[in-house]
Amino acid sequence: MITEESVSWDSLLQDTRARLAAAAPYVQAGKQVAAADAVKLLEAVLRPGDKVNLEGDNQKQADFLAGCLCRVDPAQVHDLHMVQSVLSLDRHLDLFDKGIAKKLDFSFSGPQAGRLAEYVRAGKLEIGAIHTYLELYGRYFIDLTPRVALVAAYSADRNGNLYTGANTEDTPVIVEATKFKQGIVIVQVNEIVDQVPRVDIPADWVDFIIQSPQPFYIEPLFTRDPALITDAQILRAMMVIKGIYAEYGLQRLNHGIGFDTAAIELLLPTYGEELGLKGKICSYFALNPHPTLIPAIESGWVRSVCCFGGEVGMEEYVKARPDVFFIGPDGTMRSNRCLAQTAGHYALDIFIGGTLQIDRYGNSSTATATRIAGFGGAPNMGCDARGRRHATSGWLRCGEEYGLQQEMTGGLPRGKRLVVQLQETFREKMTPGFVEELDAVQLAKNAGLALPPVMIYSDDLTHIVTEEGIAYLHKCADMQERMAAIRAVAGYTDIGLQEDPQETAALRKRGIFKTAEDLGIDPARANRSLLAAKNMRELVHWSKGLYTPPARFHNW
Amino acid sequence: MTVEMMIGRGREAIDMIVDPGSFQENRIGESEFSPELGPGAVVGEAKLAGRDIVVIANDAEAINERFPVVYFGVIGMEEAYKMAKTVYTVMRQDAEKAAGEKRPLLLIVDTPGNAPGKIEEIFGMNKATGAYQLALAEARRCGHAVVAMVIGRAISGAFLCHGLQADHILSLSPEFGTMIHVMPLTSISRITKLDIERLEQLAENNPVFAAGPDFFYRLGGVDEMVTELEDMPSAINRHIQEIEAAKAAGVADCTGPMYHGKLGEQRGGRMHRRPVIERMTAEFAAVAEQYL
Amino acid sequence: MALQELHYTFRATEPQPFPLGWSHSGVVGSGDMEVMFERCMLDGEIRFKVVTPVRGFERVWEQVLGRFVNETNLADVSVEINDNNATPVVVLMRLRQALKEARKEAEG
Amino acid sequence: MTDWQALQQKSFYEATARERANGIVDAASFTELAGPRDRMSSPHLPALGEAIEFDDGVVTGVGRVGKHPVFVISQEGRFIGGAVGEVHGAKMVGIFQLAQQAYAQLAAKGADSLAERLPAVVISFETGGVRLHEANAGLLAHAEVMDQIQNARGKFPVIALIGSKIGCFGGMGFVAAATDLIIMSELGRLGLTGPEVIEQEMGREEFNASDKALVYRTTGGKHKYIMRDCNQLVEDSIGAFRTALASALQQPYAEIARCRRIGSEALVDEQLALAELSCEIQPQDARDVWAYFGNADAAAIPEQTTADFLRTVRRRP
Repeated sequence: MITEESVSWDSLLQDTRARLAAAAPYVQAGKQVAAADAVKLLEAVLRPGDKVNLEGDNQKQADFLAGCLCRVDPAQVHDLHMVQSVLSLDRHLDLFDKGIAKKLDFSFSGPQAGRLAEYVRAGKLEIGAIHTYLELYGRYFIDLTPRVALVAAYSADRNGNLYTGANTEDTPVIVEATKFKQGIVIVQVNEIVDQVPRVDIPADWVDFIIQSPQPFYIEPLFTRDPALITDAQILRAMMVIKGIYAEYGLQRLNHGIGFDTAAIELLLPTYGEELGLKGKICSYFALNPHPTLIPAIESGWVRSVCCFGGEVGMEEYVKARPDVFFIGPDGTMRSNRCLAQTAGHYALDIFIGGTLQIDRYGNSSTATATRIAGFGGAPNMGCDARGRRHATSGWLRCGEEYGLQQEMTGGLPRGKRLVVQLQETFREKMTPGFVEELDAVQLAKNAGLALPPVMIYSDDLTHIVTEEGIAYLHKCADMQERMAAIRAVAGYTDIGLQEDPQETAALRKRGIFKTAEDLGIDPARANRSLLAAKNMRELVHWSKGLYTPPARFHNW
Repeated sequence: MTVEMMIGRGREAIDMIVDPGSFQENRIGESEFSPELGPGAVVGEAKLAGRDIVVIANDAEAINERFPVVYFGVIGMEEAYKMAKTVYTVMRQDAEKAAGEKRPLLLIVDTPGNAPGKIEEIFGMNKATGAYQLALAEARRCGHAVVAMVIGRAISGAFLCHGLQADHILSLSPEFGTMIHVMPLTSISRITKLDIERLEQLAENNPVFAAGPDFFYRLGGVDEMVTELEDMPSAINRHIQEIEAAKAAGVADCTGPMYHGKLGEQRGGRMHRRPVIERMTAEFAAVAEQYL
Repeated sequence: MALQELHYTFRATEPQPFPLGWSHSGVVGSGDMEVMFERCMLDGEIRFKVVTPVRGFERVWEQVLGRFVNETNLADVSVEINDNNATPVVVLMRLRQALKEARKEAEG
Repeated sequence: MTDWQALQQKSFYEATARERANGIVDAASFTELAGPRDRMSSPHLPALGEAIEFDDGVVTGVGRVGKHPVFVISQEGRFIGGAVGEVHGAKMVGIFQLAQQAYAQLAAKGADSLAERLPAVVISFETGGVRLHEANAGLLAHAEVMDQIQNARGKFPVIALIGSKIGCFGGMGFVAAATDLIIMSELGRLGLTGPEVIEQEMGREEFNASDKALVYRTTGGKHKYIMRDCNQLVEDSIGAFRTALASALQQPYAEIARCRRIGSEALVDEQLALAELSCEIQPQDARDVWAYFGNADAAAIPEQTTADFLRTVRRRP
């Protein structure tokens, strides 16, 4: 029986108030806490077992707060359940080493993938699930709501209004999920100012601001030095432009990270121009501010770019191109990863990116048996958006070609997102890009995961591009045909060596497999002279001096 | 036989080699160096078996206050220019002397490297070591006998700078802990990712990469191994005489790096150098007319 | 692990001569290779010598070189490759580029 | 070989050693010596399982610039970082010996003809110095090359071209310093100790090797030009290097020899004074030195085009 007294509808709020009261001794003017008191503040507001969001994605990091969290007394604060986008700093894993945290729900762990796998094996860390970004953000509002969020901003005013600028990224979604469920929001800021350039997060959603001794760290993740692009990458890029972009007239795209897509971007003003494709392809992007996109933008190819985050050194360039980027009334860009991922999921005609392994069915993964790499946002774009209801020509055309369309919808018109994987048949040290079974399967066993971490499932994948040519997998009538098409592009890997030449010839006749020659591309032309910019310096020239690459890329 | 490590004892080595009490630091004839300049380089005049010579050595105990990476025998900018200046001073003072009258230069080698600092790179450390080598090569080619005596460490670029431009190179034998190398085998193993045992095994038959005076001996980079400390003065003196005799005979490249190249072949260590040069010479002879 | 030497011999279906007496191209950078073609009487055969640090890919080399012979029908030429971890795509690309350059030089 | 006209346009930085060798001398004048067909690859690398190259990472040969026979050494950074082993080093020495022979033959024909047809050695550096796989032999070869440079003094010029990816470091750093004339592009780097080693010695706070901008400020072409450690700064094309080389060779030998930075007592005195100056300035960064020499906006220098830089720069007096 429920009595009136036993029901409390604001227990979260009560608890929060108690925690805030415990933190009161460390609060100076307004919401400010001195950096020196940050560890004590965390000890005051955290309770064992809390779900804690430590902001950090593949770009910006609340690194100061992460360091402070590592220094709390584990006797007092322990067994935290971390819910965070990305594990990328050493200190993210130090938390588990020290017993401060126990469980992890996350999305991507690139640089820490090896150590993460080790910790799981050693029983130091328990993984809830590996998510895509949107999926994780979704769960912040269902069953992974943070009790405390530790986030980062460029600046705050004395009331606690935050400016997160070009690197807004995950902050709004984390803060909203936390604060609107009575949680506590602690922010590290680079500086405290009289007036922020723009209010990205309103003050009343923020509990504490701490001026960090160093500006928060940002990884220039999307910067690719054109000097490192190889001839083989250029060949694949030529095939993509002619055999996919031009073929389907693709206007709305996302480029995965990597040198293959950088090569495509740098070929638009040269090879693309030569094919007369300007205005016909590549007008709209959901994409970080890739420096390698500068030549295409400057040549008038690109009408709009919606960014998941900022990119170090691109701030001034982006600011000076408000027709192309999303710029606030204050004149600077704001990124919002949740919205950009939504745009990427629903409003694109194609996702294209690289991967580590593709199995004989066409499933792909970046995990290996000893590295839990996670996904990030790629699967949100590298899939067919089943809720999509607007038509574009490339999307419709891909649907028309879809070999199972009749079977699945009775022939009712429906389009299909192009999901393209760029793959080297062999990477460095002759590691094969095509395998019988994904390492992810073994990893799932090793780490006790319910699902093997598959980046893109075979049923979403429409095209594979290797130096051998393009497999138009979606055209296949069944799995047997798909596997044959995969063998045709798999080169001299064990999968590729199982190829039956007659079968391949038949696929070629039906346009399911096309070689560079079939596409009218001379592979001998695939060399670096086709790149619109061959090095970082030329990118700076293209940008009219507005792009200022980070020091580690400033090779002149 | 006395076996004592001589690493870090450059100043003592001077006393062991030259006539007792004859070494006058920082003095070359009427020229004098400030004692503050390049303290890691010890230069001065002395007598060997009664004859005037000039000594250039390393002091492992000196610390150059102005250049934080220069200590423990490291050759910094000041040290290298001081060494070069010493050589030029001797050449200038002896310019009018006949070949056999010119003062010999004795390089006592115990240095772990050239200064690896930021200021050094900004101001061009490469010039400093280069300057000293050019000076030595010039002195050698204009008739001074230049002998290097490795007593401790002769490492990589620092040995190139201070030692390998000599007419003849002597080394204390390995029992003295003498180190001659570019890099210890452990580091080579790490960088080349080759197994250390495999490298050691390969080094038995091929001296081109392993660390130690024996390997340099086989490659012609060391003329003679000195096995007793007491033998150093007589060995050096004997080599000075050999060098002067060879030069007097007027044969080109009878001493110095080019001679050491031939020595390397005679000792079975560097078998590919000569065939390469000969092939190039023959091929050029076939086309020379087009160019000359 | 010493360098490995691999040898392959093929016979083209419609033998074509190599356009020059000899030609060389490429640089042995990481993931790359150089190749030397030398015309010589081999009774209609083409011979390859591959020097490589990589082990365990003998069959892949055979397939890749066989494909090059199939598409070019080269005969009476000896081909030497110094490899440093070039992938099959790079090998084929370099061989094709080398032949193309040689043809261009022969014409020009 | 790619045609010579096209080579002139090509980036020197991106060019292979063979392209540079062919492109820096007059059209179709280059003859390679100990070329790939001679198969003078390293005898030491196979046992170590390291890939070999027919030319052992250096293209050597002879070409013409005007009437001058030019003996060329061009190092290939893609092959083991352009590092010098036994064969590579012997090829360098061989080139100097051929230049000596040519000099002697031309000298025998008389002074006038000699001045007009004076040979030269040109080294296009791209190397980190000694090749560790055959370190001892590589080290000894360095000593020979230094000796050969000294031996060339008073006879014919030795000219350094530096503008390739690896730069010129280690023992080859002082070989370059010992040449008569150094031509660089802003992408060229010249030094002794590589950035990683400096970081290891001094700590990351003092010198962060991954900070490429810092590395370029410390060793790059513009800095070396300000310091007068490089004599000419040119655009990054083979043609620009060739033009600079050709105009240098039109100068009398004495003029070229005046470009040296070391190699005499007077020059050593000058450098010693510079070492003293380094104590006085105590620069935290090369920019401090640029400012000291009168470049008010030192921070802007890296971003300037080569042409703008050459127009406005203040060099060491």
